[in-house]
Amino acid sequence: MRIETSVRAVASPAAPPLSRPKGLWALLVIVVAMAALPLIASTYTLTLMVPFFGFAIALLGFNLLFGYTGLLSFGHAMFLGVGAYATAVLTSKLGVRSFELVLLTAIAVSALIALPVGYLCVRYTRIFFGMLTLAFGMLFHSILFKFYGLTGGDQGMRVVRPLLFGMDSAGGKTAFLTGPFYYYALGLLAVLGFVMWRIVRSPFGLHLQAIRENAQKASYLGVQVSRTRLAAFVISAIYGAVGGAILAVSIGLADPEMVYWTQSGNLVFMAVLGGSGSFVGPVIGGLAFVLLHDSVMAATQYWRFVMGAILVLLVIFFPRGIAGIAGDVVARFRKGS
Amino acid sequence: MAALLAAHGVSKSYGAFQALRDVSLSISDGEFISIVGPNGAGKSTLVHVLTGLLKPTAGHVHFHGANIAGIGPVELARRGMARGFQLVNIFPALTVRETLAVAAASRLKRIANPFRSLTRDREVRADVEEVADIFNLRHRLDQPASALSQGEKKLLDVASAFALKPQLILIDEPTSGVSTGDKHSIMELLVTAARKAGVRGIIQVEHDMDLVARYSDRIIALQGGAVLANEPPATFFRDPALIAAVVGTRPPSVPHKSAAEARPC
Amino acid sequence: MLTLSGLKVDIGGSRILNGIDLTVAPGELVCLIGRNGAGKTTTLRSIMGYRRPVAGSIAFMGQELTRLPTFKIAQLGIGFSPEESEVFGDLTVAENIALPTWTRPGGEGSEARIERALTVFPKLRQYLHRGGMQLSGGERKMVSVARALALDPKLLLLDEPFEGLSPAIIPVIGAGIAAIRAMGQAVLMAESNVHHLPEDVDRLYVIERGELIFSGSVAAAHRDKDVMRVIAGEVELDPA
Amino acid sequence: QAKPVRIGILAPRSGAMGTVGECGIRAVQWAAERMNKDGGIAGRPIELVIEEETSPKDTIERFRRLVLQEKVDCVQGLISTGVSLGVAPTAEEEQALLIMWDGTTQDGVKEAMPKSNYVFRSTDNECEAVMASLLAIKYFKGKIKRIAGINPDYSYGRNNWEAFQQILRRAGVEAEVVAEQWPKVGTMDLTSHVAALKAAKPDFIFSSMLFADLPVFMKQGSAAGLFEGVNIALPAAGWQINQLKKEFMPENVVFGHNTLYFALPTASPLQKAFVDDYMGRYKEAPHWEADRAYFALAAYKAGVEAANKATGRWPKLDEIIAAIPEQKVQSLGGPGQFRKDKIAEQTFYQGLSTNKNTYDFPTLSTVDSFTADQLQKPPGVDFWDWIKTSKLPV
Amino acid sequence: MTVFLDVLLGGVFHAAILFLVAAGLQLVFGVQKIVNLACGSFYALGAYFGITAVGFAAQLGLPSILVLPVLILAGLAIGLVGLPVERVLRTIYNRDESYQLLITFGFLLMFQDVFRFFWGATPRTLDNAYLVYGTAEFLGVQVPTYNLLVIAASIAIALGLGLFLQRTRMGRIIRATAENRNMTEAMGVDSNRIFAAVFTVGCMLGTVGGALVVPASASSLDMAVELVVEAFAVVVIGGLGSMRGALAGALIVGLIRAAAIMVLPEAEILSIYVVVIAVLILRPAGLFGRAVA
Ligand SMILES: Nc1ncnc2c1ncn2[C@@H]1O[C@H](COP(=O)(O)OP(=O)(O)OP(=O)(O)O)[C@@H](O)[C@H]1O
Ligand SMILES: Nc1ncnc2c1ncn2[C@@H]1O[C@H](COP(=O)(O)OP(=O)(O)OP(=O)(O)O)[C@@H](O)[C@H]1O
Ligand SMILES: [Mg+2]
Ligand SMILES: [Mg+2]
Repeated sequence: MRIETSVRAVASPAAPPLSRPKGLWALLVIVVAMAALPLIASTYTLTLMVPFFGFAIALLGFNLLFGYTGLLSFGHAMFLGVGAYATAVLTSKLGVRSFELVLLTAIAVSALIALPVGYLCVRYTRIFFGMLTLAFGMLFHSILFKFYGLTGGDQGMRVVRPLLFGMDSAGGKTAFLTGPFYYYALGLLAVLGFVMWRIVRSPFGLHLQAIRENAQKASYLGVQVSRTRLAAFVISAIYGAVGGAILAVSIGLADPEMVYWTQSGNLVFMAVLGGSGSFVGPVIGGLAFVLLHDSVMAATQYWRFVMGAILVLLVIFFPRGIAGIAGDVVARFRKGS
Repeated sequence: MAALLAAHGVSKSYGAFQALRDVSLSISDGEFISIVGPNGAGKSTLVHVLTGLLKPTAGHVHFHGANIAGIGPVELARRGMARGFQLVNIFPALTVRETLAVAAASRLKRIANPFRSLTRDREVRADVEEVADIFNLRHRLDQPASALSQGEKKLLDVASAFALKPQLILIDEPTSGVSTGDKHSIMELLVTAARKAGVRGIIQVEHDMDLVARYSDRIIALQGGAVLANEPPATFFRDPALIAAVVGTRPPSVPHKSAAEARPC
Repeated sequence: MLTLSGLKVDIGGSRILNGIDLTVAPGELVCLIGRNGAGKTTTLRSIMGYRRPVAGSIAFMGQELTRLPTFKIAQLGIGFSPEESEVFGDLTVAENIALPTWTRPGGEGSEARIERALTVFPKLRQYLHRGGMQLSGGERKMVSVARALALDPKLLLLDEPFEGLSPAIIPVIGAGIAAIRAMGQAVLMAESNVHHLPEDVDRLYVIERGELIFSGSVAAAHRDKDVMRVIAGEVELDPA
Repeated sequence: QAKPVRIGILAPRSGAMGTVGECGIRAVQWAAERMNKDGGIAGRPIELVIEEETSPKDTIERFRRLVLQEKVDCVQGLISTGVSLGVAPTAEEEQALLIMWDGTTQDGVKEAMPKSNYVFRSTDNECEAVMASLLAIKYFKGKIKRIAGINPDYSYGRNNWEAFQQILRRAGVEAEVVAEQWPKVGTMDLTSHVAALKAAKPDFIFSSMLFADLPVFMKQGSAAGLFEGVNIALPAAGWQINQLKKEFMPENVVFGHNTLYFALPTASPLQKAFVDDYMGRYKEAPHWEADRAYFALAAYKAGVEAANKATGRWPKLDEIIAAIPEQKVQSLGGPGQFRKDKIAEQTFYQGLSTNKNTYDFPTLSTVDSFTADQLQKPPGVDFWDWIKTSKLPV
Repeated sequence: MTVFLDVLLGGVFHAAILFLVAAGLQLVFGVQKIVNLACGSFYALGAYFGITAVGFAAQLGLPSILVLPVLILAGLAIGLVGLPVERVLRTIYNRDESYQLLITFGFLLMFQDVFRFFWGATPRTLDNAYLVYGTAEFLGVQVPTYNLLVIAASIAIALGLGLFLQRTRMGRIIRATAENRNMTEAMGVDSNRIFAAVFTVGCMLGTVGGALVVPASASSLDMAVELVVEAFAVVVIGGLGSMRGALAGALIVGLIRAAAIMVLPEAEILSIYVVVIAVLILRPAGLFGRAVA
């Protein structure tokens, strides 16, 4: 056992703490901009925004683990899958079409799954945690694949269009996605974003950051390291499942590809792209990723290469992501004026 | 007087190597104890055992009458024992205020409700400010810990332990690597702070005999894992055997405490 | 043999060393003393090439070090014992000490070099087969200095060699350092504790906030009130 | 210059299915070029907009991009059933014409594409299993006592295996199932599977493996002597024809080429021209995905041109959709058409393999051909009911 | 009994290949503290390049009996791509691990298109190389001699690597560098070169693994991502950073899978995860891992 470890300057994923209200403002700006978007954007762009809302919610949860607690999950797509499959089972198998009920179920199920999984995973940190979550993600993937009588295997499960507040909407799916569901998902993002804001600024959030910075020291200050990490894990799983439910509705399908480990990699990509060191960074990253992915894929058949290269360059030159760059620009601007 | 912390016949082996042999000690209310000894004598091991981090191979440790073998740091903190570290141990990216709030929030059990606002919590804030004042850190409250000077980092480390309002505090070489000029001021502050914060006992491991002589009520010398001496400074520094084993050629330049001066806490 | 002139070093955008001029001649024991954060470690680490100066030069036996990578600097014959010891936990004490004889062969045989290091720290013989992880703080310090010695350096940089050592053995180490000098090696040590200064220091540099405020003999330093206030301290805490 | 007709193509280009998608893309490019030389579609040149088929989610987004952003007139493609089950309902909702190349394994189809207005489906993926089972009976009846299956672990593999067993039973072949293996798609080391199969001592092996897995299985099986004295049916072998080298391919295997057998002795001039061009250019043989791609484009062209003739102007979408079924289309592999319920009917080729040829992979020594109406369930019927009750053509 | 042996040999063959890749992963993690998600790409690269090299050798008229040495050489040669990749990784050595994980994820994505660009989307196979060494009778079981050669090669590499790291001076220097790079520099060690060498060797383990597997198998675009998962299972079971762990983990994964294929084919993949999770519950650091956190 090594007890006296020196504190080496390890660049933690989240640089400065968040006791500044900037994050909330930035989130508000995004939400308002998104609310106004239907006035100007094309239908296609709008259909891209719905998955973005799903990702954004999942990323808020992901970043509670990654940015605030310092735990990098490489299996987080699993919870997207939990939300998506919960939606599929409820809407198409059990005939429950109320989206509110779907969300509640997704939350309950993801929490139930996250408890034992998290219990095993949070005993580890750093890369070990990453590998473990990856292993669990893939376990879940192979279960989805294998029990195909239950899950539809590789073909996944259909998601029937849900009722929002008990109301059905007329018109085609595109109209639904870019109309009522767009605002519904955006509303969810706003509400859950605010809730997350409260969480990270609560004593609980502070303890998470203390754990990220120095878990040993935190425990001597009375912080229940494992239990607190587990709570963060469960919360992030719930956010993931809500995000997954939104994704499922926008795709119309829950399928095992959503859970494959490379999808978890994409979530990390988004978080870093936006900047995991700030509250809204990952949300911005989710937006940037969705748009980037769409245009690179349209531009070249070698889009994997381009996306990979972007990721490599990003990590090398802009590890603090878009939020970090924006922060620097703002700082320089202030200095200059 | 009831002992705050008591170790009875504690032994600890690392594999075949016995690092502690039948060590017994106790600290009573108001005492300041220094543990000294040559390198490898087992001092750090003893601190780990006393703070419940290592389970002794034999013997037991009681804090407030309850056995604390391996109870873990969180429970230890809850029961009122805090610990400082030999090397600086802080949260680099958190501000001083946040660092102190971590301890205050855990002491005040603020954690259960994840939606609770921290900024509006008066009790936590009062705690934070009180401790910051004691340690002269008020002007630094909103700076990240990494921006502090080495001395201030050490202070912050100890201050955060004080924010738990412990009854007993254990510190391993609190001033190692601190320059001569600052050592005394840090110790001075620590003792004053302990008095203000109602700490009832301090155990420190220290190599600097000046500090040992100046502040201790009692000195416990270890050698080869066994207790060599357990006596007040006045007699300790007169024993030629002890001087040869632990004090070295340069006797403390600071006058040691007389019995009348004792009870810093 | 070592000359620093006008050395300026920045860390994270702030000036940490602001024009250091310092020399060490063969066989000398030179001590750099100052309070915490004064820049002692930064000076030594700049010599070792871990930090690149923004201005100034570091010359060792006629060679400029500021552009050389650390390992080349070590190959030139500068041994380094860092402030946190940094003993290799995965290797035994014996392997720790033998390692520099593999990486910088030449001179006397490696046996002789190891033997010499162990004569300075005889206590280590008991621990030769213990893993680096299992040592106490003081033991690590000894291994670290012994390991630097085994490099067979012409110049030895010791960063707070006495930190964490029991006062009873400090004189022993002091004698060891004297023995090293007797073999013609020069020593530059950084220290924050005046009481640890060996008696036979040839020259003392006092550093304060990245600048040298004194250089001269120990006796001269004791006569200088300002210097004494910095190094021995009146009780006043970091006015920074 | 007439405004081009924009055709969106969705096909995999990477991953396990990349090779298959590539073949389809090459063929549709060839077809577009050739048709454009002849005046395109009703006088308008064809312009292809190619997007990659990946995961269901991303492919749905690509589909929406083609329809909403690129404003294509028709989307064609799709190979994976998992993906097509996601895209097809989207096409219905977007009211966009989608003609699928492939990707209709039974499960979920009923549910996801109950009654299609805008989606034209390919023939059922199970056709090849049905045909292989029939040929197995035709050629090896009496020698099938102990059957073993090694099939990819997803719906396609499961249905193939199940269909094979059912058909055997209907034909009165009482065979014992001695082993079943379900390697995951992408498993590149099948030595243990081979050993387990070998241990079961089957006299007939049925494998619907595809992608790189099939050549690997054949290679490892042949190295371990698995195929000695064992008859084999490989309904989907044609998809990997170029990788199935003679060195490890036993002869007289029931070898499925689906809707395109590149070396068909009675091939049409169209097929001959295509195969020659393809083999000359890419140094490998084309397989059925080429035919599917060609068929989709040709069916669209036929529909548009028929409607154009009827109305005398460029037809509206619903007119095109109405016109496509029942148009006889000459595709690469032979004639085909869409049924009224928008399901394709094409010609299937299988037969026993031989290594006596000039290629480095097997060809067919006997070519059996069936039309889809013999292999495919009729409109509105459940596949499994149909298997149990239909009159099978053997 | 022969059945058992047959399946067992299949499992060991699989384990031999897995071990090579996992050993590369472990070596790089052990020294550079980088979990290399691109290890699967190196494996695929070795496979593709092996095919090209064997084709080239055939054109030169080399006898087919040389296929094994040609493949090993090809694997070693293409493993040199580790050098430029390491140059890129070098820029972020002192960053948080998550960034290192991500950058290798980026490489994984890039490599997939590199393969497609050079070798096309069609899987490649080596036609007649598998049986050049014939088949061997092994306790009544017929196995391709090639499989036995690969198993032997893998064992030799395992032993060689283990002895090298534990017993030689260079091995100790590498371990010291792994632990504290700055300090070995101060002992005169050019740690950049050590890192480059170690990463390249780690890469070569992957490429050689890929090259060796290809006669028995095929190269395909999805082999990289698929393998990563299995290699990770090996590493989690064996304990991150431990060479012995890689060996034990590879054997366990190979054998469990083989056993499942024989006894319960349905559980082929699940069985591996069940073991992973069981190990985690019982021995959180893996069988040979050091205590974590
Ligand atoms: N994990 C371990 N395994 C084996 N021996 C150990 C282990 N930890 C410590 N030791 C040995 O136990 C002895 C006591 O160590 P300890 O750290 O308690 O000494 P210490 O009195 O604090 O010394 P120092 O003043 O040098 O810090 C030392 O000789 C050390 O080498
Ligand atoms: N990695 C770093 N990042 C930021 N600042 C640093 C870093 N290293 C050193 N500093 C700053 O540089 C100054 C000089 O530090 P240095 O370590 O050289 O002091 P020192 O004289 O060795 O002190 P000590 O006696 O505490 O060892 C200090 O103010 C310190 O905070
Ligand atoms: Mg100690
Ligand atoms: Mg220093």
